Amino acid sequence: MSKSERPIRLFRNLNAKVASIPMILTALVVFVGGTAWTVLYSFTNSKLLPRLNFVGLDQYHRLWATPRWLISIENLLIYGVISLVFSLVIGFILAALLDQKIRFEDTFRTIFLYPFALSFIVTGLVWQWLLNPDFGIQGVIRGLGWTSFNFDPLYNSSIVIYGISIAALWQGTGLIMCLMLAGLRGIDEDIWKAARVDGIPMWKTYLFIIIPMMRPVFITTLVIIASGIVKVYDLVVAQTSGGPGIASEVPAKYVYDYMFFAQNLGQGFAASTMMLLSVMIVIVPWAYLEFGGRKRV
Amino acid sequence: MSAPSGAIRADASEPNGPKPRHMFSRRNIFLYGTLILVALYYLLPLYVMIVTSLKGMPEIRLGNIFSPPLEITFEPWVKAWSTACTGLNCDGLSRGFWNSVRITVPSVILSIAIASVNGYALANWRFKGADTFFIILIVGAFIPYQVMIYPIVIILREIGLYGSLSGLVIVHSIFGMPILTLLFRNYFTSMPEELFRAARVDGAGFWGIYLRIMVPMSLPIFVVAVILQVTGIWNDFLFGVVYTRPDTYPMTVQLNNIVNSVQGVKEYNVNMAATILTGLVPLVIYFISGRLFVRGIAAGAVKG
Amino acid sequence: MAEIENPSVSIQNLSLNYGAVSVLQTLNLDIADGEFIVLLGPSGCGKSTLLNCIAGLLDISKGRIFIKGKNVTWEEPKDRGIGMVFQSYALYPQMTVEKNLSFGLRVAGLARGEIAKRIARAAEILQIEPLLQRKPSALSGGQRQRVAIGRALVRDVDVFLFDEPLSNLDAKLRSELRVEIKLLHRRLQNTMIYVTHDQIEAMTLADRIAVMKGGVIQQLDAPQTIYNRPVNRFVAGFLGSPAMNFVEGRLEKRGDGWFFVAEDLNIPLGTYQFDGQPEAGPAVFGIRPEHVSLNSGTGWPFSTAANVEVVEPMGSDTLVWLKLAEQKFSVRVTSERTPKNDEAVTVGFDPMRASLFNAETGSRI
Amino acid sequence: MAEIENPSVSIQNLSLNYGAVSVLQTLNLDIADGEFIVLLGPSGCGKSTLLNCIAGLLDISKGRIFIKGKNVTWEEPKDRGIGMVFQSYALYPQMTVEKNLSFGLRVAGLARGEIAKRIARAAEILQIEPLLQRKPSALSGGQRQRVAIGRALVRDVDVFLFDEPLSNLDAKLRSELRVEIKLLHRRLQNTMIYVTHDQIEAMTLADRIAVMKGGVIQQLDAPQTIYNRPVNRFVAGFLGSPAMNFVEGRLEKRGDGWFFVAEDLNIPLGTYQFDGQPEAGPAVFGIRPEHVSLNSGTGWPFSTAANVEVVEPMGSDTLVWLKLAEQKFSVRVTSERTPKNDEAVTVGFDPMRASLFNAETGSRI
Amino acid sequence: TDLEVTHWWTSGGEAAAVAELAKAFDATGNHWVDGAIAGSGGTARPIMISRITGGDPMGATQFNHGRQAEELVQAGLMRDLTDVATKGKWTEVVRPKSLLDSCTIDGKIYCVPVNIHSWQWLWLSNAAFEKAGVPVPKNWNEYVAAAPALEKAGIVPLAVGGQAWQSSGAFDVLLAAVGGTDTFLKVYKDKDAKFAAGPEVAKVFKAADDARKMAKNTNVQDWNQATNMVITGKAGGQIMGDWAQGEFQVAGKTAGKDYTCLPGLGLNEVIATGGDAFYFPLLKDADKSKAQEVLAETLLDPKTQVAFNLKKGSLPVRGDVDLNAANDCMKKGLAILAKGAVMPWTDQLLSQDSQKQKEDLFSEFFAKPEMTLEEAQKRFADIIATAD
Ligand SMILES: Nc1ncnc2c1ncn2[C@@H]1O[C@H](COP(=O)(O)OP(=O)(O)OP(=O)(O)O)[C@@H](O)[C@H]1O
Ligand SMILES: Nc1ncnc2c1ncn2[C@@H]1O[C@H](COP(=O)(O)OP(=O)(O)OP(=O)(O)O)[C@@H](O)[C@H]1O
Ligand SMILES: [Mg+2]
Ligand SMILES: [Mg+2]
Repeated sequence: MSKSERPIRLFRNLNAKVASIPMILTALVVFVGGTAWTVLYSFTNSKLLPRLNFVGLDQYHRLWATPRWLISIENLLIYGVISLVFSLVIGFILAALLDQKIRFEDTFRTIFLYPFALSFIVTGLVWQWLLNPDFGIQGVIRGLGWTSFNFDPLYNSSIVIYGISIAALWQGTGLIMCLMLAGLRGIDEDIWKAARVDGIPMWKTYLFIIIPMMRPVFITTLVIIASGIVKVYDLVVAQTSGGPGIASEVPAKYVYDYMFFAQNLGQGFAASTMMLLSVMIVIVPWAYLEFGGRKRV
Repeated sequence: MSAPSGAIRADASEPNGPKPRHMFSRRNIFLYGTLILVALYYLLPLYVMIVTSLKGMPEIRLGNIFSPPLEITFEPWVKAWSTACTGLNCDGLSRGFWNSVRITVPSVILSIAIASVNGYALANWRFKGADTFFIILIVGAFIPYQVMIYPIVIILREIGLYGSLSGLVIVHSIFGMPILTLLFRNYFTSMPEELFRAARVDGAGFWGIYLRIMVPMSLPIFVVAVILQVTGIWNDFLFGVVYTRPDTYPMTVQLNNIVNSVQGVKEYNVNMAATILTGLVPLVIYFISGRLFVRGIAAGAVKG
Repeated sequence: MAEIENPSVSIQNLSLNYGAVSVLQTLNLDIADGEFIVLLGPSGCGKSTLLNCIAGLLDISKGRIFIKGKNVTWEEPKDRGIGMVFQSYALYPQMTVEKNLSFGLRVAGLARGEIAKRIARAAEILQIEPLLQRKPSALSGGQRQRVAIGRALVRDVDVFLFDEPLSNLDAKLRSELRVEIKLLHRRLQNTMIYVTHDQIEAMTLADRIAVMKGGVIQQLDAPQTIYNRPVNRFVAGFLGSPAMNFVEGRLEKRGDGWFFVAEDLNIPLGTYQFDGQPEAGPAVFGIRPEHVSLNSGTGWPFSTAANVEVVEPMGSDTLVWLKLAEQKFSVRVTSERTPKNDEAVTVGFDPMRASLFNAETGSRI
Repeated sequence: MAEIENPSVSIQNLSLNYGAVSVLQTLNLDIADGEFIVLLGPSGCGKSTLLNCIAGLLDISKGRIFIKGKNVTWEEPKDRGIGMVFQSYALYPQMTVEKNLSFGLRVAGLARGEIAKRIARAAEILQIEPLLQRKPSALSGGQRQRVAIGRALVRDVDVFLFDEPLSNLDAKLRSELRVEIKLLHRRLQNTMIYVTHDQIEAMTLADRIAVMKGGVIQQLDAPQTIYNRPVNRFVAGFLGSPAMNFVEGRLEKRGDGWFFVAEDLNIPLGTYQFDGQPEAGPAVFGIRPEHVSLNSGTGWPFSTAANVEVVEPMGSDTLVWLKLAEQKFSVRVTSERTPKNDEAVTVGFDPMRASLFNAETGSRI
Repeated sequence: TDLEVTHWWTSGGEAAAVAELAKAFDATGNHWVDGAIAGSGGTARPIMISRITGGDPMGATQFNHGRQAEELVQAGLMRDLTDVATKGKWTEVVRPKSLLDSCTIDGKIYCVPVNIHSWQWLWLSNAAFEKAGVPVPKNWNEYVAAAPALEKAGIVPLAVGGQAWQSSGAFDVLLAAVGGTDTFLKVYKDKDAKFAAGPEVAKVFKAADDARKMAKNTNVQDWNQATNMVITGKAGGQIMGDWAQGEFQVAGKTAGKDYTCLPGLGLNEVIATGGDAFYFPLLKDADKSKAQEVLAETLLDPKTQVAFNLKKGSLPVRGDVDLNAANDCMKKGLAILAKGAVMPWTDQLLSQDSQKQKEDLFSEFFAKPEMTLEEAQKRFADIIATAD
C-alpha cells in the first residue's frame, strides 16, 4: 500500500501517545483536575466533607486575618531564604572543595550525602534530640563547665525556625553538593587552565567564571530546593510540631491542620490555593521558558 | 640531544623535577581541615544515634549524649525491631519492614517504568502538546502534597483502589513522576539522536527502540532514579499513613508510632535504634552506589 | 538538469520548515539508479535535513518523495528501502557487532538462516569477520565506520544514505575509507546519497555533486564540471583548496574583444567561453591557484609582474601569496620552484581556465 | 640537532607520568628566540601534555624547564611569561570580549590606562575592535579564536603556546586563520609553540616541526627536511596527504650498486643518498605519490608498467591507484592527464626522491 | 470475624485499657485487629476520616463523642445502632444521659460511649512539694501561691506539654474552675462574644497568665511526658484530664500517698462529660456488620466497662457497675458524678474548627510570654464570635 496521502495527525506517533497516557492522565486529572477541584472548593464552607456551598471569598478573608497563617508565611519566607542561600553556598563550597582532586573524595562525598537518605521524620527526631537543651548540645557544653552557654533554638520562639533550618540543611545540602559537583565536573578543563595562565586566583575564578558558567546547574538546583521549601512539613512536625506555641508553623502544616484536624476543608483549600498561587507565579513563566518552545537541548 | 648552553647550566640547587609539595601545606591544612570539620558535623547525628541506641536508659539519663556507651547493649535494637508496642501490636518495626518492602518494590518499578517511558517519549517522539503536559507535570512537582491528598482520596475511591497496596503504588508513581520524568527526559535528550534514528531506519518501533536501545544504555540514570525513588518511597510518611491500613503500614509509620507511643519516659535508645533501622535500607543503597549516583546526576539532571 | 528515466530517488517540490524557519525550499532532485550523488555544502545548509527527509526521519512540510517509483512520502523509514550510515556511527553500544548488524533484521522477523547469510556476506565485503563478537567500544574509528556501513548493507536495500560518514575520522583513515566506499559502490552498484562538507570526498566519490547553500541546490553536475565551470561565485569559492582567487573589477568591451579590467590589470578574454551574451559592468574574475603559473615565461595569453608576500609550503606544493590589482592572490607551485618572500615574479595564466561572475548576482557570465 | 645559543625555551630531561603511565620520557627540546615550533603527532602522543608542562599546568615528574634563561620548573603559570591559546578557546562565556581580554590584567593589578592600551593594541592587531562589547556566544568560531589569541597577546609575553587552536573550525576558516597566525608571528617575532595533528598546518606554519609519537620526539627539523628526508617510517607515513607509498622488499647489493627488490621489482638505488653504510636485508621503499610520474616516457632512472585500479579525482589533481609488487601504490597526476580505470600505464620515478627504511626498526637507511 | 478497630490510645495506661476491650471482644469468638495510630486524636482523625470517606472503612473507630463525626453521620457513612441500643436498653443504663444524646442524631443512635473523661483535674506531686518545703495545696489558688517555692527548689511548678490541645484544655479547665460553670457555658454554649471579652473572663485570663508563668520551663511535648514530670517530682503539678491517672497507675504510684488529685482544681468540683465513643462505619460485609453489633454490645458490657475504665483511669458510662477496685481519685470522680454535678465539655459544644482556632491561640499564648492578656482575650472573643 502506498500512503500518498498525508495520514491523519492524531494517529502519527500513536504509540508515543499511548505510552504517554499515564503522564497525560496524571497531568490533567491529578494535577490540573485536583488543583481545580481544590480551588473550587476553597470558595465553599466545606467542613469535614466537601460540599458545594459557596461562600465567596470568606475563607480567604479569614485566612489573611489569622495570625497563625501570617506567621506561617513569614516562617516560610525565612526558611526559604535560609535554605536557598545556605544550601547553594554550602553545597557549592563543599563541591568546590571536593573538586580539588583530594584524597578520599568518595568517603567525604558519602558522608555529606548520607543524610539525604534519611527521611525528614528521622532528621527531625535526631535534631530534636541534639538540640534538646537538657540532653543535647547545650546540656553537654554546660556540663563541660560553661554554664551560661545557651543554645536552645527549638525552645525559643524567636529562633526556632533557624533551628529547623539547621536540620533541613543537614539533610539537604548533600544532594545540592552532588548536583554542584556534577556541574563542576562538566566545566571545560581548559577554562581552568586559561584562568591559571591568566593568573586569576582560585576564588576569583570560581566567583567570576565558574559560577556564571554553571547557570543551568543552579537552575536545576533551584527547582529542587524550591520545590522542597514549599512542601516543608514533616520536618516541622517531627521537630517541633509547630511549637513553641505557633512559632514554627508553616503553610503546609496550616493546610493540613485545618483540613483534617479542624475539619474545615474550605479553610484548608483556601490556604493551599494561596500556596499554589504563589508557586505558579514563580514557576510557570520559568517552566515555560525552560522547557517550552521548540528548542532541543 | 645536545646539552643546554652555558647560560642555563644546571646547578644542583635549582628547581628540578616535580615541585615539592608539603603534605602539610597551608592549602592542604585548610582544605582537609574544612572537609574534616564539615564531615564531623555531618557525622555527629549519626554518631549520636548509634551511641545512644547502644546505651541503656539509665546511662542516657546520666546526660552526655556524646559519650560512648559504658556498657554496650543491643537490647534497644531488639526491642525496636521486634517488641516495641504501638497500641496492642508489639512486634516492633519488623512488620513495617516487610510492608515497606512490599510497597517500595512495586512503587519503584512502576514509577520508574512510567517516568522513563515519559522521558523517552518527550525526548524522542515529541508529539504536539507533549510539552504542555510536561510543563504541567513540572509545575506539579511544586504542589504541596496536602493540596492533593483529598482529590486523590476521591480519585482512588472512584476507581476502587483506596486502601489497597495498588492504590498506594499509584500514588507514589504519580508523585514521583515529575522529577523522574524531568531526569529521564534530560538524559534521553543528551543521548545522540542519531542512535534513535538508526534504530528507526532499522525498523524498530516505539517500544522496540525503548526496550532494546534506550534502556540498555541508561544504567546511570536508572541508578539515580532507583536511589531517589527508594529513598523517597521508603521514607514516605504522609502517603503511607493516609492511603494504607494498619496491617500494611510501612516502616516509617511504624517508626512514628513507636516514637510517639510514649510509655512513661521516652525510650531514647529504642527510638534511635528504630530510627537507624528505618533509615538502613536507603543508607545502604547510598553507601553502595554513591559514585554511580554522582555520575548519573551529571548525566541526567544537570543538563537542563 | 537532464531528465532521468526511472529515477531511483525522485524528490519533488520538497519543502521543510522548522516552525517559522524554512530549511529546504521547493527542492527538486532526481537520482538515477546506481548513481553516487554527493550533497556538498557548508555547515547548516540543510544537507542532513534533506537526507533525513529522504530517510523518513523528518516529516516534510510540502512535496513528495519517490523511491524506486513508489511514493514513500509518508512511509515509515524501514519501509522505504533505504539504509543509512550516520556521522557518529550510531552503533548500539551495548550490542556486539553481530547484534548490531542483525538488529534490524531481527526486528523485521527474518529467518535465522537468512540473517546469518546476510551478515556473513556483509562481514566478508567489509572484512569485519574477526570483529563480529566485539562491542563497538572495542573497535577503532575505522572499524566502527565499517560496521555502520555493514548495518546498512545487511538491509539489502536499493538506496544508501550516508551522513558525513567519515568526518569523525583522522585524515589518514578518511582517505583509506574513501577508497573503500568507492570500491563498495562499484561492487554493489546501489544508489548512494552521500552528505559531506569535505570537498575532496565529494570530488573523489561522486558521479554527480549537488552543491547546496541555504537549503537550495546551487549546482548539480559531475565533479569536474563543477570544479571547472562553477555556475556561481559561491560554488567556485566553496570548491577547491586552496581556494579560487577572486579579483573584483569590470567587464569591458574594447574594440572587438572583451576585457576584464581591475586597476592596472587588463585581462583579454579572447579564450574565455562566455555562458551567453556578455554585458559590460562590474564583474569578478576567478582563477584557481593551480591554473596560474609563476616565472614560466611569457607564453601565456596573459601575464603580469607581482611581488611575493607570503610563502606557504604545504609539503608537496607551496602556496605563494601575492597581490594583483591590490587584491590577495595565490599561486600554487611545486616545491622545487619556490620563490622567496618579496621576490619579484611574473604571473601567467590562460583566461580559458578562469571563471567570470556577475558582481551582483554572483552567477557565471 | 644544532646547538642553540640562548634558547627561548629549553626543556631538559623532562619526564611525566600519570600514575604508572609514562606519557613523556626524558624529553629534551631547545627552542630559539622567535622561533615557530610545531609539535605534530597523532592523537594521544603527548603533545598537549608537553605544552601543559611548559605552561606549568601540569606537575612534571622529572627534569627542568627554562624560559628565557630562567628556571621556571616550579613557577606558577602566570609567572612564566607565557600566553596560551586553547583548542576549545576557553573564553569566559559570561564576559564581553573586552572583559575576557582584560580580566587577567585587572587581577594582576595593572593600571587602567595600561590595560586599555594593551587591549587596543591587541584588538587592532587581531581586528576585533568591533567585537569588544560582544559576548563570546555572539561570535563566530573564527572570531572566538581570535579573541582567544588576543587574551594571550595582551599578556605581553615572550612565549606563545597554542594547543590545536584551529581544530574546531571548518576547513575554509582554518586556512584563513592559518595565514593570520603566520602573519602575526612575523609581526610579533615571539617564540611560538604550536600543537596540532594537522600536517598542513604544521608544514605551513613551522620554522621547525617536532614530530612526536608515544611521548618521544621522533624528528625535529625544518618542514621541508621532514617532508623530504623523514628519519623513520613513522614520520614518513605521518606527513603528506595523499600518504607516501610504501613497498616492502629487500635491500640487495648487485655488483657495485645497491638495489631494492620486491617480487619482480628491481629498483636501482644509484641516485639514492644513503644515511650511512647500507646493509643488505629486509627494507621498505617509500616514495610520495607526487614524486611519481605516469606515462611520461622512460627518461626516469626507474620505470615499470602497471594497471590502473581506481581513479580518484581530487579537484586540482587526481590520485591514481595501482599495484606495484602486489602492493597498493598511488600516483598523483594533474587533472589533464588522467588515465581510465584498468588502463595500462607506465610508472616512473627517481629513487633520489625516495626514502628507504629498515624493515624492523623503521629508521631511515 | 476480624474487625479492625482504629484508635489513638497508645500511651502506657491507654494501651493497657485497650487490651481489655480487645480481650473482651476476642472472647466473643471474634478478633480485634488493632489499628492504633500514635500521636493524638489530631493525627489520627484525618486518617480515620480519609479511610471512611475513601471507601476503605475500618470496622469501628474511636472518636471523642461530640461533634467530630457529625458530618460523617449526615453523609450516611456511619452505621445506625438504634436497634442494638434498644436491645441493650442503653437509654436506661448509660449515665449521664447527655452521653447518649451526643451519639444521637435525628433520633438515631450512632455511637457507643465507652468512658467519661473529665478534663478538670489538677495532679500534684507530693514529693515535689515536700522537697520545696510547702504543704500540698488544696486548690488552684494555694498552688499558685506555692509556685515560687517550687521554683526555688528547681522544680517546674506546672507542667504543660507543647502540644496545642494541652494549653487549650488547661485554659478551658481554668475557665470552668475559676470562672465557674455558668461562665463556661455562657462562653462555649451560648457563644457570647461580648461576655467572653468581659471582666468575668478576664479573671480567667489572669489565672491563665499565672499558669503560663508557672509552666514556662516545661520543655516537653507530649502530655504523658508532662505527667511523667509530675510522677518523677520534676514538676509540681499538671492540669490534665483523668486519663493521666492511668500513667500514675502504670508507674506504680498510689493516689493520696504519692500524688494528689484535685477535681475542678479544687475550686469547682464538677465533672465534664466528655469522653470517647466508638463509631461504626457502614460496611457491606454482612459478617462484619454482625461483628460490629457484637462489639457494640461488648463495649457497654459491665465487665468490660469496669476493666477498661480501671486501666484507663476514666469513669464508666453506666451507673450499675461495681467499682470497688477504683482508687482514690476515681472514687472522688464517682462521687461527683453521683451528685449529678456534671457539665458538657467543649467537644460537644464547639466544632473542631473553633477548637483548633482556640488551640492555636492558647498554644501561642503559653509559648509567648510577651503576649498581653488583653490581646489574648480579644482574640479569644473573636473566635467565640465566629464559633459554631
Ligand atoms: N530541530 C531543529 N529546529 C530548528 N532548526 C533546525 C533544527 N535542526 C536543524 N535546524 C536548522 O536547519 C538548518 C539545516 O540543518 P542541517 O542539519 O540539515 O545542516 P547540515 O547541512 O547537515 O549541516 P552540518 O554540515 O553542520 O551537518 C540549520 O540552519 C539548522 O540550524
Ligand atoms: N589525566 C590523565 N590521566 C591519565 N592519562 C592521561 C591523562 N591525560 C592524558 N593522559 C594520557 O596521556 C597521553 C597523552 O595525552 P595528550 O592529551 O597529551 O595527547 P595529545 O597528543 O594532545 O592528543 P590529542 O591530539 O588527542 O589532543 C594519552 O595517551 C592520554 O591517554
Ligand atoms: Mg549534518
Ligand atoms: Mg591534545
